[in-house]
Amino acid sequence: MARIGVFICHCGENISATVDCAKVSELAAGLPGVVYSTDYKYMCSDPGQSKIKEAIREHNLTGVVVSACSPRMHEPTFRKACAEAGLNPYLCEMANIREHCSWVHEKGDATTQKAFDLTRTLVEKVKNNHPLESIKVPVNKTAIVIGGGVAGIQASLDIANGGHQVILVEKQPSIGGHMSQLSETFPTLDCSQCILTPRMVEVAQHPNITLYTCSEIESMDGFIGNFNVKIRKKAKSVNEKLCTGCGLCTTKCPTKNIPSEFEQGLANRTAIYVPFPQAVPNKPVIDRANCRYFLTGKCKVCQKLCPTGAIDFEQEDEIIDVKAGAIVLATGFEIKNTDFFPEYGYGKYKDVINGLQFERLASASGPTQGAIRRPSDGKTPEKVVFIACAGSRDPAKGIPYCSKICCMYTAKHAMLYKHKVHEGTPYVFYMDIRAAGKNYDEFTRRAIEEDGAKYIRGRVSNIYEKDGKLIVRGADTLLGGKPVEIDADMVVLATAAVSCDGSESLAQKLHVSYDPYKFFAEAHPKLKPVETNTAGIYLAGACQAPKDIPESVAAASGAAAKVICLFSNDELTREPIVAKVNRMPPPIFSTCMGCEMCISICPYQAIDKENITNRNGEVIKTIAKINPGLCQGCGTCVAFCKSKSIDLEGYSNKQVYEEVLALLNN
Amino acid sequence: MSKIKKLSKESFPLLIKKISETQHVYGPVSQGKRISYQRISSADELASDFIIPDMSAKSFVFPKIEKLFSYTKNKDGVEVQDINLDNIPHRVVVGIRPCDAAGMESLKAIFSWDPSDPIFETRLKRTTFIGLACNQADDYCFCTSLGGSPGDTKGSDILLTKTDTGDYIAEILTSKGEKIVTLAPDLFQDVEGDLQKEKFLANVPKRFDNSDLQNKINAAFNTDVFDEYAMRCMGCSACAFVCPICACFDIQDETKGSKGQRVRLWDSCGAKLFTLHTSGHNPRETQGARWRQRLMHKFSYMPERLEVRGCVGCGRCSRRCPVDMNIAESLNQLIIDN
Amino acid sequence: MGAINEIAARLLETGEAKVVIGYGEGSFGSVRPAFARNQEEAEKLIYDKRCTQNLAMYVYKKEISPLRKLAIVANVSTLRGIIRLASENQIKNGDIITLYINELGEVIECKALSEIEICLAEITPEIKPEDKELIDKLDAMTPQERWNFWISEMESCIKCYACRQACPLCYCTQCAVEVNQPQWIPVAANTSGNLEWHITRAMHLSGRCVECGQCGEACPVNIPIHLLPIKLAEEIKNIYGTVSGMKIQESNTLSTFKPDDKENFIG
Amino acid sequence: MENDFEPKIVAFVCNWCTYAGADLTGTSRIKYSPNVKIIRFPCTGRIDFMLLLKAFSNGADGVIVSGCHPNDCHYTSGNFHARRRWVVFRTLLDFMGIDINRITFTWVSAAEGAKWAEVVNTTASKIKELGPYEAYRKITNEIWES
Repeated sequence: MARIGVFICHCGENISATVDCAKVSELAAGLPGVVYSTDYKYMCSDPGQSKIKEAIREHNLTGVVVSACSPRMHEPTFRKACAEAGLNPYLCEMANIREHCSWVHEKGDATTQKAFDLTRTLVEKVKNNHPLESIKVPVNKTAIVIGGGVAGIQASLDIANGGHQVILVEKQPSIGGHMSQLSETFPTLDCSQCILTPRMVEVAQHPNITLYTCSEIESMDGFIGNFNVKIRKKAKSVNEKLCTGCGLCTTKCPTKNIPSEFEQGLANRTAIYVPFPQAVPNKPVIDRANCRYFLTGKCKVCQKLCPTGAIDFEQEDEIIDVKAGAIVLATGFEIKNTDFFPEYGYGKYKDVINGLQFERLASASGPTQGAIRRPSDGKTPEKVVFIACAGSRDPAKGIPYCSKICCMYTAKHAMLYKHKVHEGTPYVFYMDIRAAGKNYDEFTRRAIEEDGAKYIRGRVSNIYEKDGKLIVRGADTLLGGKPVEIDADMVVLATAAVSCDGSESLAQKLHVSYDPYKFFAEAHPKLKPVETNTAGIYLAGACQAPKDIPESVAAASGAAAKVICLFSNDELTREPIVAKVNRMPPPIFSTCMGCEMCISICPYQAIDKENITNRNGEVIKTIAKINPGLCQGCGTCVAFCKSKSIDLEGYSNKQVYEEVLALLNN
Repeated sequence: MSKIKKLSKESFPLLIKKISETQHVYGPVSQGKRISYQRISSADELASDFIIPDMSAKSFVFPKIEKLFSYTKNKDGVEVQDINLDNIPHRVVVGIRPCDAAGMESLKAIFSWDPSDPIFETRLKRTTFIGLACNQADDYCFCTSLGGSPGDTKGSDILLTKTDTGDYIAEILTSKGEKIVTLAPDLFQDVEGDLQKEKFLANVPKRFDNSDLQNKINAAFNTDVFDEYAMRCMGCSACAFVCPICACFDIQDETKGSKGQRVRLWDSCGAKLFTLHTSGHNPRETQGARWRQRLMHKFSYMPERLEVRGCVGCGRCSRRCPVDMNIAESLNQLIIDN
Repeated sequence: MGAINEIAARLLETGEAKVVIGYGEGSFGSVRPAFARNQEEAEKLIYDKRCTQNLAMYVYKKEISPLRKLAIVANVSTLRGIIRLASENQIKNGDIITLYINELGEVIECKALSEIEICLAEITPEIKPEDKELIDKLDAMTPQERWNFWISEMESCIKCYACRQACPLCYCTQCAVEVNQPQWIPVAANTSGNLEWHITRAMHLSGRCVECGQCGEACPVNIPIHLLPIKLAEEIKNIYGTVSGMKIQESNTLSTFKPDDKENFIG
Repeated sequence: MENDFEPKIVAFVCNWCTYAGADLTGTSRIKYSPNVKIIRFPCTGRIDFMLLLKAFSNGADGVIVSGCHPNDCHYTSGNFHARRRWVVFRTLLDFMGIDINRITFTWVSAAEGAKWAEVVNTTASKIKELGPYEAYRKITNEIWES
């Protein structure tokens, strides 16, 4: 039999000014199951809490209802007080008679009656509460960071420096990402590689970091604190342990005409190659798709030359099983190629390049050693047109969003060009200049005012070749849409930043949600920007949305901080407000029919299948199973389940049902 | 006490009118695709040209929801309010079929079995049945196979038989029937000689020979004849609920705030929940066992204990069965097999 | 209709099926579900225009499902029932051989569920004209008239659950109406309890109903109860473009969503 | 009589947006009709359509269902699922002649304290105008009156 205590708070005069608290207390005392009822000036004060504690002990209460302010305010206070008096904290409920009653209604019987109705409703609820224990989940203190660009590097270093193991998984043969391709960075114009490579080396040498390159995630299961991940380490055909990185193989490889990915196709590489001189690890890999031996069965030049016998043509992909407590996604972005733009020549004009190609042209370590020469004939261009928003902010191209980095890097490109080609003229077509950031606006102004970049506000309708020139036709909207035509030597498209190829399938493997553009989705756009909906999986950098370097690094450190917070405990403690699938004795076992529709409804991928087997291990029935580590307690599955086989702790069917009845029947 | 009178076709509506002045009158009413016993205020509302109403007349004495008592929960416990039998209304049912009326005898046997049920008794006592003999029948009708007939007087207080002129032969069978006559004695004309009621009755051929039915049914208990039924019967309760005799019930509490009432509701041995134990064990595990129970109860257990059968051969269960579980066919098969 | 008997006989003979669920002659010119477990019973199977009943609910019936592998004689609604059951994991590939009889009377033997999908790919499901007519009639009524119509029907409901038992998708071991903690739906067959039951059933079928109308067919008191799930199926088709019981991998309309789903009443 | 009628209205709201929004109404001291009483749920996805039926069968004259705006769900998609559920449910109720004017579906965020007051007041005055839900009460009371 329930023994409920009801405590009506006056909240000074906040409640008692419009609600007759003594009356509510008196009415509550008359409710079946209520053995104690009182009112007091400040229930949340120490003496108020003591009243509750004393009543729990004295009247042997099995449930407590505090009618006071919003539970969003003081539920933890009163639950703690109950716990201190030996009552399970989840046997305490609050009726909100302040925000939802005394403050919003005039003084009178109706207001007092409503306060009582709300109290009665919670009394009926609490009669159906039962003790709950918070959920403890052990935490494996290894983090997996996916993606070795600047965000992945930063996150790995932060976590590793926090004293935890990190497994860094990179798809390419080297870490470094796009930042390693950049020439100089805005708004400081410091050399990108100069600031990045020390970090890359630090990763390679860090005792807490294990680096897997040429590797991808094969599959993932488990949940926060307890992920099981399979990593596919692709065959490099080079034994990393034996290889000293002397580079002899790469110089002698007979296949030398493969467009270099790192150089954005502006230079070639060999079939056995190191992507760039500062690569980490600085050991070559064989590109099997282009290797003469793999194509024809003959060659093996590298093997013959290798002084340590590191070349291994038989090497196979390796599947590595790792366990981790957290995952940081830092897979970055890609930019659209020039062939995406029919109006700009579908990529057929060699001198129409994208921003990343310009970075390589401007880079001291690039194919031209930093001299700006156009790809077609190597001439120094006299007029260069930069087109911002190539694809971005263009719903017709399916990319309605702003790529965010282009305004800044286009200004930087104009500047770098002007610095290198003093007599040249940079033109910039733009829609708006978005230079919000520390020293950003100053930077773009410098490009215009000091370096003489000619900014034209308008879009370029098309580009065509005429007499060795690229005719760029556009309009200047600031001059009422006056047509503009520029005979350029080179055109640089600030093509849209898009999500990486394969991010959708990775998101599905990791059960992370993604937006319509296949960027990974954060758990909350404001308050959980580095978390995903899957607890224990975090986001760093431009895999979430286009980001510049400082933002990527900040997000990476944010994600790392989340991981370190998680790892600071041996166990996770979670609110036990989770859904459960019922279980009952044979022959029914559970009323769950295994229709699995709850699996698709769960926003957290917290529901899986479970086989019920007999003693011989034969499957009798397959039902849904909710992982309390993943369940966040939204209850969507509970309301959906047709057979009422799922219930939610804290908001059970019985509880909410009794609440509705109690609210309406006095 | 049976008295034969004549009720002309013009008098019949007047009689209904007369009765409705003092009592609620019910009769078969057509409602879309459905014919059911409804409250009427004039004879015009009565359906014509049909075999049998979709639902039997049992709800007049054994309604689908019967309040047994009500209660109020308060701080100190529960206060019980007994049902006031005085509130049970006096009613007249016009046009009840002889099979439905005959079913009342079986129901009475069930509810009067130790201990007798006062609510049922009162309802029965206060309901007057003016039967209407069947002048048409269909293939599902098999009253004659179980000793009934389209002109059976059992259970009726007055039985009307419509003649070819549209006038009625009225058999006044009980004192309740007499009371109806006294309401409008002028409408009932005296008759002379034999009116040859049988001439106006439907022809319901015998479907099987019911001699020794009980033993034959008992003999079938452990045979595999029920296997096919087990597969086909889908386990709804339609047969039981349309049956004029099925009287299994469920007791439930309906609550609303601090108020509650205990109600008796129709239930069915064909439903799997009927015998399901809390443990999950079900002594009547399969639908075959449940169908067997239905037959056994009607044709073996009831005759044994109550000396009445649980079936009058109205054929409703078979007409209404979504999967054509035909009771007459089953009986016939059991009789032939055993 | 020789073919169906021959195929049934062969499946039983070879042991590919332990029982063939089909149709047989019923009482007085009607047809009834029939179960062929041997040659003799196989001979009695029939198939003709009268065989409109959806037999899919027999597939999971406790007295039958242990006999898997099963074979089932199927019209279009049975096919859709089977596919939907498969999409809800109530049937696995290999549990059942489906003998689909197409419009030309040809028997198409589907051993894999994917073969049923192929048969269904050629079919555009349509609701019966009389159902459409009644739905249109109800839609044209005022809410008050609709209420009067349905309440008069609900008063007649006796909660025999024939609608549920006949439904190919009401396979739950414990129906929501049988849950008594809390007692969501009154056990009593009173009007509001009946209304709640039928609303609940229609909601539970929404996005799943294969529009066979079996619930209405089964009703012993002739309530056109099938109009509720069918009306919702039509609405769901209009709003979300989904039709259930056509593909095994189809997603369930009410447990999935699109961020830009439209509605016009949430302020 | 009409003026004296005080409707019973139950509000089913999610904890994170509308409950918090109603808290803000309180903190902002915006007055509204006391006829509406709130029941708190974690998410609109948790709100079982059967609870709405229970509200009507227990004498509610009106119902409010409110949660986070689309894309704002604390649980990301509970309200999206709820939205489909209500689309279908509302269609069904309307088809059965249940007065859908008595159900207000709305999104109220934690910042929309004023909107909550407006929703409550609009609903309360609408229900007052519609009067008690006698039609539903009649069918629920029959079992209690016999």
